[in-house]
Amino acid sequence: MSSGTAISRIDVRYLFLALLIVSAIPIMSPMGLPMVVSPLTKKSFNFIEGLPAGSVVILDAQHSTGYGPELGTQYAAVFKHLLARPLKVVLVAFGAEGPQLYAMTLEGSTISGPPIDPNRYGKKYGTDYVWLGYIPGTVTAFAAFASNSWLTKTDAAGTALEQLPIMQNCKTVKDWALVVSVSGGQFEQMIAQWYSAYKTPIIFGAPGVSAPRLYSYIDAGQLTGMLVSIGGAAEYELLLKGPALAVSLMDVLNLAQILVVVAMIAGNAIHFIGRSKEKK
Amino acid sequence: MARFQLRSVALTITFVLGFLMIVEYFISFKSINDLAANIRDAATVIIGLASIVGVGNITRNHLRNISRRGDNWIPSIIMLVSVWIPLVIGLLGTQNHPIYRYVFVNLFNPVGNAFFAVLGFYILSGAWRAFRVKSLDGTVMVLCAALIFLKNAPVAGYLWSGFNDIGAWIMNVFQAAGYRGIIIGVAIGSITTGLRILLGRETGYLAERRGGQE
Amino acid sequence: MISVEYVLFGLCAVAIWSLLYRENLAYRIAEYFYVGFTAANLLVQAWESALKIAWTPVTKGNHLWILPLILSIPFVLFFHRKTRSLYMIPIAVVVSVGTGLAMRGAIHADIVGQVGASMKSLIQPGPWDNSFNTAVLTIGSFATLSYFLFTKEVKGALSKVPRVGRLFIMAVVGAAYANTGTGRLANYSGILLNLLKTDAVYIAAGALVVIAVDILRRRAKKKP
Amino acid sequence: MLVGARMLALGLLVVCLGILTYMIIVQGERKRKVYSIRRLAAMDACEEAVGRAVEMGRPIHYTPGTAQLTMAEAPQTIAALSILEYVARLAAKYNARIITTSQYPEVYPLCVEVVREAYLSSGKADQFREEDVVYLPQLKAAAGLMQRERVAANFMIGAFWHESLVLAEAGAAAGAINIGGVATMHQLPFMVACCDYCLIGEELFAASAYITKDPVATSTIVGQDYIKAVSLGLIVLGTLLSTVGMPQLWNLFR
Repeated sequence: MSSGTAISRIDVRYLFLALLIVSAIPIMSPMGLPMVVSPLTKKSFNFIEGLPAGSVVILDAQHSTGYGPELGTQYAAVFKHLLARPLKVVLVAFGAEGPQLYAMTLEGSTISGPPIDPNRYGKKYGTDYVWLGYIPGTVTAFAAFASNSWLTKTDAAGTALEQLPIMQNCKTVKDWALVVSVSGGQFEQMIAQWYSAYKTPIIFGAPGVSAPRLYSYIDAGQLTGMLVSIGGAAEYELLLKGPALAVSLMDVLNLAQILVVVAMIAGNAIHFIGRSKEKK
Repeated sequence: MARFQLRSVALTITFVLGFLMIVEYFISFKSINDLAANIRDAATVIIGLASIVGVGNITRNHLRNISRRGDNWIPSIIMLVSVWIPLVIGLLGTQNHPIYRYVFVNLFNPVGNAFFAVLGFYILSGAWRAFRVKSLDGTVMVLCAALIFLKNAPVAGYLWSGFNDIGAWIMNVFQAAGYRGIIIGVAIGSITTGLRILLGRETGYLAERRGGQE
Repeated sequence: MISVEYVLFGLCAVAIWSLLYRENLAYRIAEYFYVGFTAANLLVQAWESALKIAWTPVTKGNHLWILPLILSIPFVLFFHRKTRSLYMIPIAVVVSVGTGLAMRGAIHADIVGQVGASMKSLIQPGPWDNSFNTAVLTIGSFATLSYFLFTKEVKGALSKVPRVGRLFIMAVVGAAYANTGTGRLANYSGILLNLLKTDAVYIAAGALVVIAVDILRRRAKKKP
Repeated sequence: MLVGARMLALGLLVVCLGILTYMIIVQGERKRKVYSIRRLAAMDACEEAVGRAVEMGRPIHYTPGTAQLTMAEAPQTIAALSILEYVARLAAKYNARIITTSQYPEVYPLCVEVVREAYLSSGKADQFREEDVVYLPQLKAAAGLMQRERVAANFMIGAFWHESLVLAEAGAAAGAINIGGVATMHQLPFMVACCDYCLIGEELFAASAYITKDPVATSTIVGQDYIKAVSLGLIVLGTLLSTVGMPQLWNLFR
């Protein structure tokens, strides 16, 4: 698998330049290339659509800024959907960067898209949604938060949970209708702590690296749904009828991935043409 | 020989604690489970404080470089500054000191994320340089890669839905089979090497002197 | 009003990406800062967790927790020739924990879990492809594992099995390369978006000009 | 007191450890039997790579990966350090300069000692340069180091995360021959595709026995093969039983 001679004469930096140009075009002027919504994304969307009014949904920001828009857009898309429906949203973070990600999502950022204003959806803090902040401890925290959802005693701003009407309906895992966790890891542990132990439905927002191993949990019914990488977020934005950051980045990804395939084919072509010339 | 005795002590510790970690997993006996958890916590502390060696190594190498006016002696100054100023601020205050946070969020994170994003370029150059259809092996690799890239590019799936089906089959069946075989192999290798370590038969990491063996 | 944060972001991103053109002073400064700050950050975090995990119990009368702190002293002594070998003791503690975890994880999650997953009935209900896929999974796992037999050469009718196993390995390589590649490209496009759509764009434009000038200068030097 | 759900794993572990201990103590240490191991191209390429570096007058880069020693990937790092010893001896023998980088501070002293011992036992203690064993808390940064030093050979053997592709492509850009070795599944594609030679998965653990031809080490590889044979047998037996409608064995594993 070593580099051939013909191909090594071509400077790989031209390729880098090509990638920059190909991906800069759709950023400057979005093209809106078509896409098909996958059944998996549709399944997650429909599950949330089907939740009865007043159901409590836990939304966990466990990812990190390092994943960039891959997971940031998923978090924003699901948050918007939950706000648009008559649901009670309890926001937590089992990852240390959660507070930063939550703030970025509300204010709008280059990894989560335009700002989200819960007031615009007619949602009131403390009644319809609440932000509990970062709960350290990963696996231990999953278990502890399930048996006692008042673990933090106050919300992130320091208000006692007794004073928040929404928390009266959310005391243990038995009150949860769904957990949505956008995360870069700890998937198996979450399934063990929440699904295996209490049969709570779970939807994951997962990066492309981790998704392949999670499909088997969906087949087994241990996982209700999953958004995969930025494509999952883009499809979700389409289902919400509000294309945002993920959809516009999909243009870039479309072109960039086709460029990679073209490079693969061209690399082979040049290699073999070069070799046949050398033989002559 | 002091070094020899030290090695024996080290190997005894490895044997006892290693087997404790294994046995603990299979029994539920509170005092032993707690002991193992405490040892894991203690190991986290020890491994963290090993950073002292790291900071020492950086400081010594770059001080030496600066005093010799060696290559890169100006960046060496930047290295020392980047280690010691945050270190002093962080140790005297905390990680939440405003200057520390500012540097972390506005310089450290962007550099890290940009470094990570370099992978995007390398995915392209790797595909260009290394994916050859020279043999049957290479052909399988290239086909799988190309078909998955096309599956993940929605526009391809829009043009021909077959890309989605073939891609899904490769992910869920074809590569999953190979994945499983490799995982089992790695697990067996881990157990073997692990046992050699615990029994003191794998001591290369303790820089065992093997004489003139070639 | 230009945002200082985005200009800083632009400087950092451009400095790192400039490595793709060639190694240069800007990249080197960014790299040295990155490495240096990481080293400091690791020690700061380790210090805070050492205080929390070990020192707090000591102050509360649980004196055994002084042990991990004492065991860490050899790291300070590593730079002296006579006391260097003491590092073996803390390393032994650390290695034993990692090795124990590796062995128990390997047997349970990997061997029991994956061998068990390869024992499904070859006749599956539903359309024919269910049975076909199960067969591919089982045969593929078997063939791949047999590729890793090191000491016995497989002979006779079965000699092709490890060869087939290698094909399955190459399928993993290709498919996982692409699947991870998608995520990496998403990440890259996020950074590029930041570079082009914020005030960082001035830095990016400046960098392109510098690189262009550098290319022309090198060309001019080469010609005569 | 025993955890019920983990009994099968315990049983299998006892069988594995039994086979391996027998191979180590009886075959390896008492009988000193040396078994032959199938060819590992990546290990055969080590000498060539070092030779190339000497010819070009450029250094070698070696990194034992980015696993912490408390992690479940620790055995991979330890296996990588054994290979480091071999490569460092080759470097000492042919007077090539070897730069070793390690991401975690607890691995750094191990690298120093392993490389020092290699030079010492080759009778070239005076040529050992401690500053060439570098603590690099962000291993990605070795990309710059390799281009600055224009390395001729790049060894990346151990457990890796996302750095693998950065190192492999940066090595290629510096014109180095890449020799990889990885058992972390998620990085396998990048190492296999982008390296000139690569130890795949379990080969990483067999490599040190392959080079040293030490009786204890080769005997454990045989033991390893016996365990694989048992696993293969279980797969066949379980599948046959399930297919003929007796899924008891399969259920046991679930």
